[in-house]
Amino acid sequence: MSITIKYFASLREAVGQAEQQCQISAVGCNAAELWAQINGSIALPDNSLVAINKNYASLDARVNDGDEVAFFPPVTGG
Amino acid sequence: MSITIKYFASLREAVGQAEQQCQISAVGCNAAELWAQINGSIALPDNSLVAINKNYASLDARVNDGDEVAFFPPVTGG
Amino acid sequence: MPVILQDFEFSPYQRLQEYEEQCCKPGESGATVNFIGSLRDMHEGSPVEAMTIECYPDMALQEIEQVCEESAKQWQIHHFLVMHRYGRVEPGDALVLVAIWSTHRQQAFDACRYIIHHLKHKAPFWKQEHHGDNNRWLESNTNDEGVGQC
Amino acid sequence: MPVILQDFEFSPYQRLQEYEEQCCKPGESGATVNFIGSLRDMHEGSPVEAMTIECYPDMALQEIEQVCEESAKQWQIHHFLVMHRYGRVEPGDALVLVAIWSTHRQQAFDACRYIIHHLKHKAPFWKQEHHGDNNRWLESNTNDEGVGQC
Repeated sequence: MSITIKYFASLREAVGQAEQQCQISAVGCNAAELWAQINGSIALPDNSLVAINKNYASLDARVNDGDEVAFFPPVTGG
Repeated sequence: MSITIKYFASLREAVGQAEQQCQISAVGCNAAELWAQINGSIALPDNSLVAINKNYASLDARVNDGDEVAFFPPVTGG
Repeated sequence: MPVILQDFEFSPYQRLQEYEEQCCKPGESGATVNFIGSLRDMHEGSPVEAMTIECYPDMALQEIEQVCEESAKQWQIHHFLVMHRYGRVEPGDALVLVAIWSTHRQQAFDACRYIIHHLKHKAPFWKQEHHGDNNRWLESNTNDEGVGQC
Repeated sequence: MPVILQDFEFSPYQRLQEYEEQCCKPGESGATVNFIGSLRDMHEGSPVEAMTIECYPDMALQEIEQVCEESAKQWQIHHFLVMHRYGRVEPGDALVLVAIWSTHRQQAFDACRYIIHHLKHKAPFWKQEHHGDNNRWLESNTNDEGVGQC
């Protein structure tokens, strides 16, 4: 399946890119597994947040074909 | 002693003037007695407020020579 | 700490901008909270054509300054600006402006609420509504917004 | 209910005045409360030269709109205006504006506090401070103002 992954702030810097398209074969893959498959060598910090299709999701939320999955550190706006 | 009396809002209308100078002879006169001496025929409404020299005071606060005494209804600013 | 009473119209946003440009050091305050109270065209279900605000000017100034000083003891405030109209006002006119510049937002919100609450209960102003030939003194604003909640 | 994200400077007072002139009916709202958050030139005792605010624009817009909708269920609000900067900002620049027009002041204060509090905790923005060659991502703003107090 085809997934768009976005990275922001310190996670964008850690990964070295802001966005990538990827094809993954796993059926029933969740967000944590997606990170591990794509960025296996980089540990996802404990306080990281995930959004799937622009809504907050948990790390064990299932990722589906066509989803936009974003990984980012705690937000500091306002 | 010489006293300046000020009236505001509905009390100004009830009394028919905004300010008056008066000479009273009473020693140890308080604000309620001052009103009664000057405006004996007009009852001072229960919720009326008094300021002596621009500071809130109670009706039994003593009035001294040279004081500015103001009578007014509850405030409705802001 | 300016407190300004005036009997002519003012534009709150223009005054805020002017005050900030003239008196505030850029980068000093992280949080600004403003309250603007305006005359509504309805009150308790009746239309309001205009209003006259009477005031005891010297005492009003003194009471508002005292409320501001009390707030400055409780919260870290860099700047205040308080303005209050008196005289005849029309619906839509700004009646009162309370602006606070502070480092943090909780402080700015708390101080702004405190000042407008205590100003309403202490400062000697009286409002008379006009509607046609009918002139009505407002009797109290204590029930208006919940006493004790500032 | 406009929510505006922009990567260039804005004058909060000018925007408020324009919004009010164009969108608000004079005499409708008795109470306006505005919060303006600006970049300070110091943070935790260290000078700040500039900051870059990164954002996830579509999600930020959606999260802020949702916070505004939640506030509109709790309080009677006539109008909102929320603006948030992103990109490079300098000390003194306005970063965020939350403006509420309501009938009563408690409602306006409560809604304004609610929106800025939840915006800070939910909207996907990230701040990086610049000082000389040093760039530092802020790690959290949850301890900044007391969580749970909105």
